[in-house]
Amino acid sequence: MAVPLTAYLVVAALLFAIGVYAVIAQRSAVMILMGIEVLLNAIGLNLIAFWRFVNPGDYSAQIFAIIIITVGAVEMGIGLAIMLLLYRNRSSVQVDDYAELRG
Amino acid sequence: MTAGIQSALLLMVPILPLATAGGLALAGLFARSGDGRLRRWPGWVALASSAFSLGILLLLWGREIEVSGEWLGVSGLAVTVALESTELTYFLAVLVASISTLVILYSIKYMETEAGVIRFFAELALFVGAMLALVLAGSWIVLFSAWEFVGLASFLLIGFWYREAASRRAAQRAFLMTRVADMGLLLAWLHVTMRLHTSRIDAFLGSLGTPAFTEAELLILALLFLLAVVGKSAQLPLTAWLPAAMAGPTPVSALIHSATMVAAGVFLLLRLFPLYEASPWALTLVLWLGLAGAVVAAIVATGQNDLKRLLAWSTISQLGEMVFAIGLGAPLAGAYHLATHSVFKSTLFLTAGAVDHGAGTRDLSQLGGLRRSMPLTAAVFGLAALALAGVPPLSGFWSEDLIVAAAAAKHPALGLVSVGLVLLAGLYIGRAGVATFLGTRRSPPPQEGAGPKDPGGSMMLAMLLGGAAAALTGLLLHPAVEGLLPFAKESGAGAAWRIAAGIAGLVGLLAAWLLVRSKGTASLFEPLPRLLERALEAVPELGMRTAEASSFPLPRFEAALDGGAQAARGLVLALTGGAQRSEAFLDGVALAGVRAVEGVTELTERTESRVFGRGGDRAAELLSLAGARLRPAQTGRVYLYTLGLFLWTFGTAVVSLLFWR
Amino acid sequence: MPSETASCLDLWAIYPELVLAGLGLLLVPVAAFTHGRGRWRYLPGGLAFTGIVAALGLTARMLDWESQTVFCNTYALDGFAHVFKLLLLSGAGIALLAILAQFRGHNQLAHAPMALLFATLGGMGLSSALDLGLIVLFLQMLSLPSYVLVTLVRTDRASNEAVLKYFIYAAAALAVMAYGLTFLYGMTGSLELGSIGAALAGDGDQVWIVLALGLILIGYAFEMTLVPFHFWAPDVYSGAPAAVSGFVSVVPKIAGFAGFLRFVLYALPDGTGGWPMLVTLLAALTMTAGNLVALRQTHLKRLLAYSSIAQAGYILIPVAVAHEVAGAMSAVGYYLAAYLLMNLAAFSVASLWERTRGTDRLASLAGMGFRQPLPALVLALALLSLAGIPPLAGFAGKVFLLEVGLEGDLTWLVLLAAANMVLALYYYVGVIAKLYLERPAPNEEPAKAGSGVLYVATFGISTLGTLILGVFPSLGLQLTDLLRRLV
Amino acid sequence: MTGGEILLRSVGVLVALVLGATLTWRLEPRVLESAGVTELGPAAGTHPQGPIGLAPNPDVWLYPAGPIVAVLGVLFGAVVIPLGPDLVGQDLGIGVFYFIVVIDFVVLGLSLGGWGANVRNAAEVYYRAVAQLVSYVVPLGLAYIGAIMMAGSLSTIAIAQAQEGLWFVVLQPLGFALYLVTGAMQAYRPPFVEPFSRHIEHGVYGSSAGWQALLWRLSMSGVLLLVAAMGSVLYLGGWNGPLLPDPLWMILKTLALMVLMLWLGARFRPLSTAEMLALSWKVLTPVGLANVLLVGGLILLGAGP
Amino acid sequence: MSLGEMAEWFAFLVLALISLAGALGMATTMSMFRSGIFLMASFIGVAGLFILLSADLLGLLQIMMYIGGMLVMILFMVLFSMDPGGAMMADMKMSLVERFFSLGLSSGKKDDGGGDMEHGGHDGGGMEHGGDGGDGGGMEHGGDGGDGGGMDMSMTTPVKGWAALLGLANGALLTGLLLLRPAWPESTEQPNPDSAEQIGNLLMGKYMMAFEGAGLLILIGIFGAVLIGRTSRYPDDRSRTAYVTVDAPPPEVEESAGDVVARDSKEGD
Amino acid sequence: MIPSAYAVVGLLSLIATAAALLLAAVYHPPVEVELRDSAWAQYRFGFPVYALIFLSFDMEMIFMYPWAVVFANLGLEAFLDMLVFIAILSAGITYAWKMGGLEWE
Repeated sequence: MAVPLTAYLVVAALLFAIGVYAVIAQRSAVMILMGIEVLLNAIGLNLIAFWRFVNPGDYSAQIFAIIIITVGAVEMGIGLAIMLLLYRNRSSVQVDDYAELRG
Repeated sequence: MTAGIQSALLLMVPILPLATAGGLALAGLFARSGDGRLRRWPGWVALASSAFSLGILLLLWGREIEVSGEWLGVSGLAVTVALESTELTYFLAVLVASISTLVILYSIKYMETEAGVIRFFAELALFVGAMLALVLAGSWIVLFSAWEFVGLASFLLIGFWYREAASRRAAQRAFLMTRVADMGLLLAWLHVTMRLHTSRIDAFLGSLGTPAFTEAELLILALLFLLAVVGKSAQLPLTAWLPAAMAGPTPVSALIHSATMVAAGVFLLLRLFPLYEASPWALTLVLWLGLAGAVVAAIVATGQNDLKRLLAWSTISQLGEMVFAIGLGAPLAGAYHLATHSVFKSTLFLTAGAVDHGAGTRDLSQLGGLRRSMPLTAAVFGLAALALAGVPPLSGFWSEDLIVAAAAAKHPALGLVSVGLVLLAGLYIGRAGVATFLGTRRSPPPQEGAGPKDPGGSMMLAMLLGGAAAALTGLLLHPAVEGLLPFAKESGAGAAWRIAAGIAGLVGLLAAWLLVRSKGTASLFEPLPRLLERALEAVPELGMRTAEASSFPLPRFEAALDGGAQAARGLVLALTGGAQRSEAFLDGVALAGVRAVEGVTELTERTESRVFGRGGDRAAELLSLAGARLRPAQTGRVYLYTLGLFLWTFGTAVVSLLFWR
Repeated sequence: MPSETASCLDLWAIYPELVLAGLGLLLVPVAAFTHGRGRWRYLPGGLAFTGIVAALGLTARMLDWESQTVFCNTYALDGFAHVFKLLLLSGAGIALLAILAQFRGHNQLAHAPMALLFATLGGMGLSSALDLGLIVLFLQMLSLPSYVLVTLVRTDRASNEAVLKYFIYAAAALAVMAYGLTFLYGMTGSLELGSIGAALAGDGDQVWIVLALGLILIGYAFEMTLVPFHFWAPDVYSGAPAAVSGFVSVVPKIAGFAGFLRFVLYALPDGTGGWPMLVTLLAALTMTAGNLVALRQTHLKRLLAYSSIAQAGYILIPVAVAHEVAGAMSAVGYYLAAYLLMNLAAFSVASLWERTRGTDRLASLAGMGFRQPLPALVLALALLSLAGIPPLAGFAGKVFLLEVGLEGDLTWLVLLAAANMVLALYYYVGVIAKLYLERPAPNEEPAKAGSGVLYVATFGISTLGTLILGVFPSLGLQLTDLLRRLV
Repeated sequence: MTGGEILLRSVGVLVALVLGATLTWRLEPRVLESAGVTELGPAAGTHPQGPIGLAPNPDVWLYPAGPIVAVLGVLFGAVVIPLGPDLVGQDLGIGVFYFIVVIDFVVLGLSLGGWGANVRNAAEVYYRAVAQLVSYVVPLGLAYIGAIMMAGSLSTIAIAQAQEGLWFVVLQPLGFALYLVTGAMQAYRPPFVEPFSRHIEHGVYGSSAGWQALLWRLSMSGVLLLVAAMGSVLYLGGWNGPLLPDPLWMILKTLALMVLMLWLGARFRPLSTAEMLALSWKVLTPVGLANVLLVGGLILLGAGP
Repeated sequence: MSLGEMAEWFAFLVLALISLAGALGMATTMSMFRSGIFLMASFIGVAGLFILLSADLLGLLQIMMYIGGMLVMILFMVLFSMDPGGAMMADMKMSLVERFFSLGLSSGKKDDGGGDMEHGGHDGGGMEHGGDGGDGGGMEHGGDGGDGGGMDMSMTTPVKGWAALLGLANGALLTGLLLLRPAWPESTEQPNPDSAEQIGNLLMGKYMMAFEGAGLLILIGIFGAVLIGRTSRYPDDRSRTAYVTVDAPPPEVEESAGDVVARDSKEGD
Repeated sequence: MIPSAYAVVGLLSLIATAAALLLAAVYHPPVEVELRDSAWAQYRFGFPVYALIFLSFDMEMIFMYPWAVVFANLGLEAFLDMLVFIAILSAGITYAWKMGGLEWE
């Protein structure tokens, strides 16, 4: 393996950072959901990189990665359903339109 | 009587009223109030339960009984539930039971026109049961639970007239302020239990001689317990709730705020006296705390115009005296005074209630001349007042005598102060009595035709019993008291002190009579009483408002200095000009008073507007201000929530760098 | 270590979970068929309740089983797991009754039970899972159905907002947590908590352990509603239907504690990474902030939300010393049991109020003690228990917590907790005073007819439980003492 | 593998695809027209059409990317189609899975090109193509799974080899039928031609010209070819057959399957998107699940290799 | 460095670039559609990295999941967004990154001037899209003079600056730690090439629980999505007949009787 | 080795695509152009619930591939697993169907 583990981890860390930005800075709930998917993606990359370099004999990490992808998919399904409901009720999925509960 | 029957009987003592409370509460769910014929039965039921408890206690005279069972025992920790009837606890239980019986008897008549009688008596019975459990408690867990229940019942009772805002506020305040102090008790007993792995109180007392606890630990424990005492017995600085609690019905005041609940603090001190003996620092603190409380409250009492508030401050003062006595190392005197005070003070409250009922007001400036229309009430009041003033041979004399003796033995100055306290007691109670019953009526009766008259029925009966007790307890008990209580008798002081104490009360009464005759019901030591009262009420907010408070003294000092100068001028004039100039002297004194009052008025106004104007409970206000500062953090904007979340991740990463090595 | 063979299929070990899963699976089509069909809508609820009771029975039967791991070391079968499962199941059962009561006659009545079942299943899994993958899976299984429950009233503005916030916050928290978990894997090459702990205890790299701990904590702290990860909780609790808030405030929180304890005790044994200190700080922060903010609330559900945040702070005291004080675990368990009962009692009263009055404003509670004595009594008892007044369960629970704290030398935290308990009394007593010491609004219509048998059952179970647990704590303690049995 | 060999193979794949696509392009309209179909679908690209519609502001990144991505998908897919035991672009261990994944690039391409064009008719393609994706992926996957279960492998070569004795179509007629229907969906062939409907001016065709149009046609013909080829690998035994050489068998089967699909599709009126979705979720998916069960049962009983 | 290693580095760099640029593009472009496509690109890039790490099944699985997922997600984004193509936003002032990822988007006004869509509120290019400084403010789009269209069109929250800062800080710190303090015990073992079978065996064996649990999780997903997302009888539907735009918001959803529990409106205080 | 196999695939396809592009680039037929309105706007589509359950189903399918590979080796145990799995899938479909999720809006 010519490319070291650290290189992959750095890519994952940068993905994570971008996800952080998207989750906080995006106004539309769908975009926030995308940001969360980026975060999950960073996790997957981290996992697979560790798997390949630390313990490639045991495929358990790939199961973990599959679980992460599943989590992402299901979150996407439920999240979009929630947003659809919100949109049907209030014609908006901008998160700052939903700030009545506070204090 | 076998041991089993004895235990069962002892258990019955607190359980009987508690069960009655439960039954009445259930009945209250179904019975609707307003049925005239059935109005009185709850009272009789409650009376019966209380009387039964008293009867059982009397049946158990002179027996040391203990009931205990393991509540839970896990991982080396044995938490037991225990009741025990030893000398001290038996003595107090009898006291509590008898006063309760008296007060319930009184309430049957007193409350007959009120709505919600069932609720009232259920709460009263709950209180009595909890109080009995409290004094009989043999383990911390029972003690604490009963302690809390007493607080809860008093919360309900003070708030009985829940439709009045003052009542509600007073109830909440009483509960909360006493509960603040309870935390001291909780922490202390938790610590003890954790250390000894048992929750028996006598195990703790027994361990005091052993090295189970270090000296510092003992001091901390003593202070924690003292915190509980201060809260429950309304000692400095947590006095504010007691006068406010007078918003409740009079029997409640009589029961809770004179004889029983507030005495629980003193009881705790007595129960744990060995701890304080083992921790001299704490004992000294107890002494000074009690003394300060007694003096301050007595002074405040002289300025009160509301009869019940006056009695409330008097109670604080008397409790202070008890604490003082214990601080002196004379628990016998304290305990004795606790007993006599319970009797005469509850009698005083009962008569105050009768006055309120009869005359429709408790304001001293509107009362007067009631001796003609309410002769029996006046007589009972007089008897109890004389007892309070320590006039021999009434009950108060015997116990106050002991206190004075103990104080004098400690230091003559302390003796003087305690004599002064008796004097003050005579002064304020005399003022109250004179203003209420002597002279002429200052304001017309509320309704034509229905002038004030002595109450009838159970109220009168209870008052008469109380009066008799107030007169006789001391006399009857005095020979037996040393046998009844587990404390050694203190070395007596000289006869001079005893005589001084006996005379001081009379002097106070006389002075009060003279003063009321000449000046009416004007407050005596103004501005001091009102100032002190305000200050004490402000205590919970002291920390927050120190800065503001620091600006207060200025105008007051100016005014007082100004008035003082006038007085001095008058004095000089009086001394030089003879009798005819004495008028000018009095003018000067009056002017000084006026100036001081002006200053204080300004001060209190500012205090009112700045400190109390916000309404609500002060301490809660202070804390909820902090809450209000925190609330904006909950912005409702989800992007800020996630921002916070990721700030944490960043923070974690930064913190992890600290572990770099 | 057994390898990937058929021996991993230890189905006997998960009968309670199987019952719930099977029932949930069955209920999904059943709910669809009973949707909008009058009385048939009760069928899923009834089945689910039966299932929960059956699972309770099955779990109780396992209590004295030997501690062991099943499914090739990925799933623990020990006292810790059993006790937490019992707690979760009882919480779910009571909450189910409350939800059914609140949604009586509502179409969603048919669908709520299985969401609840699945969430409970997630919680149960979390209390047993020993594998990082399973932990993430079960955490998600806990959250997803909760979203569904929160938005049961689909057209409600507050519910909509609540579910949006809940979703975003939960998803972000889970993602961050999983990111942290990957580093644990990277450091040890294993997904099993036990081997991670073994590898980290000796010479783990402190920097990465601390970093991973900080990230992982978020996922659990979010479920436990610890400050500063509590932001979602007040909004969600006040936006969701009250009965659902009761569920969300109990089951995920208990599961969070179960998961967190299992995680730190296994993967970071003996306080590796300094988690006890971190937990101590969070405890102080949580109880103080929760109580302070609760003082200023004007709505019952929101007040209860902050109160439950503060309660989580108290429970953290024994968690912080769980690795060194013997009685800590049973204190956690006991308090959680007490919390479960009293919180559900309070929320189900709020639910009744929401159903009959359509509001949870504190002002609307004035005089409730005279108009509706039973619910008012239940609420008062629950609040007194939360405040720690003897002889209710909350009192005994607090005693154990403080005692454990003292034993673990966390005196300052215990003092702070005591101060907080006093502080908390202000708002609890404020509500009780409203119930009993204030007159009802003058022009208020009389209360609607009886609260219904489901509500009475909810009230009865939770209140009696609070009383019994408080008066006879040894019953609870004997059970929660089993928490110390870890594989 | 040397660079030369890779080059050779790539040329091979390209040539095979272009030839096949051209053949398809010629063949398809005739089959359809002979069956009397009016909605030609992607085959409409062979007919002259009116002026193309362009927006003033297409997305300059996405619009041209569309056909390239689609062609890329087809080329990626073509790599794993075996013409013989050794005659394959590259045998990946998980070839079938790879194929089903990369063919989705065609949908992606359609979406990019359609949306990027910023014209009503083209943008509509995006919605319809996604609806088609939503319809076919699950039942198509289920149809694949039947064959995978029997072969016990995801490799195209292994699957074809597993059918040396008996073609899977015999054991799994239900699966084969499922494949025929879902394959037509995947290839946008009748009766599932909504994304290329006349009402929207043949979708992306109506807004692309020049090299883009050419690539669209290449990819759309290629996708039909690949679907048919994969069908013959999965169910018709791939290159297996008596007498004739392997590649010829494969080509014959592919063409036959293609004609069969087109001919069958021509029997039905074009389905609307709604009908297609309902068909897929209410009929095909349950059938697919039943098929998986059936195949599982068969394997347990010892059928298959 | 051998040819193989160079190829590996090359592939890694290209794929990493795709992943990162895709993610960045997702977060910054003005076009909702592009946003989804960029994210898909990012996922495909990461999938490529997976394959480079020998986890081919997982990589392909990721591609399959996210092509479908993202295309569907874009459907919803287009539904929810005022300006899914980014044509209007493209005229706003943007930061450098945003401008780069929004290249080639325009409203097309300069060409035809035939004002097909009039969106009020932007007079003379006064719209400013976000401030890229750390001030966290500057979200005034269109001012208050807009008529109906004067609503806040911004795609980002007021804390965008902080978000960028925080993202950068997080990324930098993590990167630094990863570079300077590797704590990973690397092994030289080679993975088994038949990943499908390995994963299948694990799923059937050790991770049975995860397998069925994930199945249940997905069932919850379906159940929740249907329960939350289902319609309650739209009065009618225009999307088939008028197949392009629906400017007005969809009509209020009527819930069936008894579907509403009365609630009070929360007043914030 | 897995990466190298895919490297071959990638190279193959890229070369082929490049060739295809080159081929196409020389193709320049005459074009008639009509200018249309911009089409980017909010758009309501008729299959939101289909799309949502598709997301979940897609994931479910992914679990089936590795399972299908090992099915023949494991036999009955795998069959039971699959039964459970198919039950889960069917429950999902039934639910969606009965609840009106499988309808065009």
